[in-house]
Amino acid sequence: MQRIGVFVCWCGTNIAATVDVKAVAEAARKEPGVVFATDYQYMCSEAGQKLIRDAIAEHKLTGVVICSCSPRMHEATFRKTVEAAGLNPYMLEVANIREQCSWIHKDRTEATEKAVVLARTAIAKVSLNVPLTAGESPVTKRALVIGGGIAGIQSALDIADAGYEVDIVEKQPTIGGKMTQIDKTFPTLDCAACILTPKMVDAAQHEKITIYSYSEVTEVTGFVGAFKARIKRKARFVDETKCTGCGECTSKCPSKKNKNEFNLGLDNRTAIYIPFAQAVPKVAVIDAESCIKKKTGKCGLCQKICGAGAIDYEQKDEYIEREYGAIVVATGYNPIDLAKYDEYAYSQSPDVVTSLELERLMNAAGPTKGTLLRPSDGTHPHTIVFIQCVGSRCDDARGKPYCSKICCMYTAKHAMLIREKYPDTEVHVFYIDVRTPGKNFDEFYRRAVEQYGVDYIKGMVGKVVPHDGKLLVQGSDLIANEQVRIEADMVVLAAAIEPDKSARSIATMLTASIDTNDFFTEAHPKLRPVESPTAGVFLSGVCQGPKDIPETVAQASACAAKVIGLLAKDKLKGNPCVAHVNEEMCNGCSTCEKVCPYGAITYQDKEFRVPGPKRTEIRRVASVNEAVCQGCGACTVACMSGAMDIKGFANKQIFAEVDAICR
Amino acid sequence: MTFSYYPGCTLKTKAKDLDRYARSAAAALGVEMAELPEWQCCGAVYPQAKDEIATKLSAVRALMAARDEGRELLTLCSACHHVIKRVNHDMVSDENIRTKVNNYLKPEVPYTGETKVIHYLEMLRDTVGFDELAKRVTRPLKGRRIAAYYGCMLLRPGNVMGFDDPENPRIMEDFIRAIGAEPVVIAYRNECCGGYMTLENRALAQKKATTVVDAAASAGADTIVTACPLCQYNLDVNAVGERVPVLYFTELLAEALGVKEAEA
Amino acid sequence: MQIKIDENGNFKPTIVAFCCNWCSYAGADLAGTSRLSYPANVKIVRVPCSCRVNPLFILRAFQRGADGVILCGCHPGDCHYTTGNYYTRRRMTLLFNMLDYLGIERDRTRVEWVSAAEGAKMARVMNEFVARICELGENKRLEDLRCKKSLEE
Amino acid sequence: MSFEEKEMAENIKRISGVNPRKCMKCGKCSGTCPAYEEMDYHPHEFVAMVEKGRIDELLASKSIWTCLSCFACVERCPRSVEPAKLIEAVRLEVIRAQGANHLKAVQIPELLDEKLPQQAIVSAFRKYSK
Repeated sequence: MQRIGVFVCWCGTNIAATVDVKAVAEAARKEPGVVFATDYQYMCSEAGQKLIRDAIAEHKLTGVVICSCSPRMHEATFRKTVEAAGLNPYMLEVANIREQCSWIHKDRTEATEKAVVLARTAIAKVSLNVPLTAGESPVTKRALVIGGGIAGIQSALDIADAGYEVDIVEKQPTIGGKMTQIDKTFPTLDCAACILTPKMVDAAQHEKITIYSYSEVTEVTGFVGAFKARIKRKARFVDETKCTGCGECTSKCPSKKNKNEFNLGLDNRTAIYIPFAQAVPKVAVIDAESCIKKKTGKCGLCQKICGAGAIDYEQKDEYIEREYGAIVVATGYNPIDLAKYDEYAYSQSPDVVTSLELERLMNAAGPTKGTLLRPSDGTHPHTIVFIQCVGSRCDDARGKPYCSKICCMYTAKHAMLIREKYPDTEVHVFYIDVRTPGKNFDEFYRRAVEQYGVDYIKGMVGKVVPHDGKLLVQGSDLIANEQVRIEADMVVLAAAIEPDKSARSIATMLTASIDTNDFFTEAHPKLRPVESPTAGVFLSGVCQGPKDIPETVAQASACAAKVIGLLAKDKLKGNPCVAHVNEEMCNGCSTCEKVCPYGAITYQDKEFRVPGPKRTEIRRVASVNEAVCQGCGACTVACMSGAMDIKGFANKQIFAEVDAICR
Repeated sequence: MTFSYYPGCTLKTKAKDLDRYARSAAAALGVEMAELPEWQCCGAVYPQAKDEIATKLSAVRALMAARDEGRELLTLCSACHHVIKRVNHDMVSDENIRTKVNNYLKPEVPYTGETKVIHYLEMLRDTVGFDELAKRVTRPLKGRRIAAYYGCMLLRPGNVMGFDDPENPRIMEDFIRAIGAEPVVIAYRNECCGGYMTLENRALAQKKATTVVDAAASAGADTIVTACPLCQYNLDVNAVGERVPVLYFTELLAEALGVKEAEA
Repeated sequence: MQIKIDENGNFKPTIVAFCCNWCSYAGADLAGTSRLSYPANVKIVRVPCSCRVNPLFILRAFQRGADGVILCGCHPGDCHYTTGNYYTRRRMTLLFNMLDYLGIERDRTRVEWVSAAEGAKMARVMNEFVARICELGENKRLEDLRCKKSLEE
Repeated sequence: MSFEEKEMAENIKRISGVNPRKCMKCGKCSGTCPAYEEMDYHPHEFVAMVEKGRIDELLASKSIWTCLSCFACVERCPRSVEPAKLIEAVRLEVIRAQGANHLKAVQIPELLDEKLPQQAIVSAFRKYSK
């Protein structure tokens, strides 16, 4: 039997004015297990706390009930008090007789009656409390960043600057991501490469950062503070340590007609290639599917020319395993496939391009050296039509239900740049809404209209018909209430963006949740926007939702701050109120594993003693990882055999509370 | 392989060519077309309102007859294909329509959309195969530049018709290639020909038809093929200005298979 | 045993409210700091998440003589544990169907989403709920008098 | 909006199965409509006017006789609103009344030419008469 002490607080007159505190203490004294009950003006004051500590010592109390303000206010205070007196801090319960009693009831009798019941309920619960100890786990002081775009680079730089080791794993041969393909950035119109490439170099030269390019994370186990990741380093058939990036091999390679991914297939590259001049690492890679040597065994030209002896046709995929304290997801996005939107003739005419393709067509390092030319015949386009919301804000199976957020601004940027560079070119933009929240954004869009004379048409294009080398664009002008027809030379589609295809498998690997659109879910949509609900997994950039560059960078740094906060700890103290399985009762059905939002439950085979000649048997039972469990209790209700329970909110404790209220 | 065949009214009167060349070509390809006994007019347009039941019954009768014969239902006219396929989709997906239709018709076995509705072109693509068809062609239409005109009915709505990519179809072009001719992809090949508007507003029908035929002419097509009698009529009769012959695809098929003269 | 009839002869129901720690319990605290009153019959049990509430807890309350049980959690989409309240919603739908089947009036149980900012909503919901339970009168159908007796002894 | 219009708007929504509230007012339906120039009210206006209950104007609209039922608006609507179904439902509101047929059998002979397929006449009857 517990020895319980009850301490009723007056809270000055806050409680004492409406609740007869002496009567509450009197009533509490009659409850089973209660050996001491008293009241005092301010329990939270130093004098009040001393009163509690002294009573614990004097009456050899094993459990304490404080009848006072809300536990959200002072539970932590009183836990420290009882701990100082040598009790386990979880042998304490608070009865909320202020916010949920004295402050809302006017009638003194009624309020006192209720306070008695609340005290009784807390006593009933504390009688069943057991000492709990928060688990501790060590923190590996190294972070893994999945994805080497601007989000991943920024997070990595910030974490590394704080003095922690960071590994960036990027599946492409170079880091930099989508931003490397962008020509200029809104609303300042500075060149993307000029602001990005120095950051890429910073990352490469940072002593705390290791870049694994052309690599993928294939497996993640463990939990916050102690993740273990397996990284596949894909064979690039070039020794990264030897290659100097001179590019001699790429100029001699005879396999020249391969789609250049960096320019989105608008031109060709050789089989051995460096994605672009400022690639990091600046190391060549061989595309085995188009390499003549890899396909036929004959050629070997690059190996002969390479002065550094870096070419190795026999290179194999390698795997490395590393431990990390925190993982940053920065997997980014891609424009959607537009083949399903062929009313805009994307797959029927090379002159219908996506906005990202237009970036390449306008970029000095692009296939046209920065001169805007039609892909079909290399002529200068005189009429260009932009179509917004292609695949965004759709509720059919073809598109995405969300707004892609960045298209309004980059379309204004494209329109403006074209009008500036080629004043003889007519530019029409079909829009449903122009969405420009952001610093200097609406001013930017207005400049496109007012200063550069871009023709914005409110309405959607219904159909683009390629005919006689032209593109016949037919759409709505909702303001004029007419159907407009424009004979265009080029059509640019603002394609919706979607999370990178790897998001789903990486989410599964990390037991981090994603939404129906495959965007990673944040731990709290307002208050914890850069953390995933899975402890130790953080979100950076568009993998969490559509964002422009400034927002991505801001979020990447916020994410880094959270990672640093975690890595700065030597040990992690968990919440002891976590799930706990009674292995004797568990039947191994896996129901709890499926409802757990954190992946905290795994199954293992264990040996149990059984009656009879066999003496023991092996059974599959649930096992809770206390470092990962957040203690929500979903599993306890799902468990059909009643084996799952939550410490501190145990079934029998809640039953006791219910019984005490209804008594 | 044997299909239950639903010809439709127009193929028995004004569009006999569409029908008889289809039959002779099918025979040459070893496909049997067993015409449904006592079929009724499909109604020519799909009744879109949810409370239109009576106007869907004739299509269901055809579907049910094919089911009872244990065969897939082959269609040829675009309009019939459209109506029957969409009514069948209703019978699968709309419980209200399904219940009311079955209550009305009281079949021995209630009909719930089991019949598969196949257009002749789909049969050529999926049952015969265009590669196989190319091998069977005895008189390839070498040097011919043929434009395919799809119209609306075969393609839309794409999620019900499931015929081809509704915005960038290729089945007719593949067909044209299989019979040895050169397909000419033309603008407006999946835009409306004017349809039944020829009765209400001939000027509109003329405008629509002319746009299509002009596109074919300027693309250098020597022939337009279609699968729909109404499209054929509009493009042939209502187009003003430059004219391009408008034929049923089955006629060219029969020609390429060398069975056209035998028929004529 | 609680006296359910006050000196004026009015029915005083016993009401158990389960509130999740992150939203609804804080909402109840806010009702307190805002001095928004609701009847004293309502006694709140704090749980980590609405999904911690086993349907058995609710049945137990009825068995022990509660006249109404209300369960409050974060708004859908706002759950501290991401998906907990979705589980709650599904579980409670099933439980309510069962209570219906047992002949327990549908209105004796209720699920409400109350955020930490909705002190006023908490008070309003509790007022409405208590008023409705008063209309329904005492719950005797599930009450197990044997439990009562043994407890009294 | 009169009581009758409200009733009719409800009926039109019911028999067409179209929820005009799904519309995001992008105008793609009218941008793609091949009969646009022959219409007084255009597909996007049908959606907006049914939502607002402006049915009397639609009943008198010549657009209901001009819609080609080509389903371009249905295919291309990003919000799956299906304006063609709405136009058909308004047309049904008109022709389902006694003696309100838009096309009568006596008119047919003068419209015939020797090549006109049956399909055209049957279609027109289905669209214009009850």
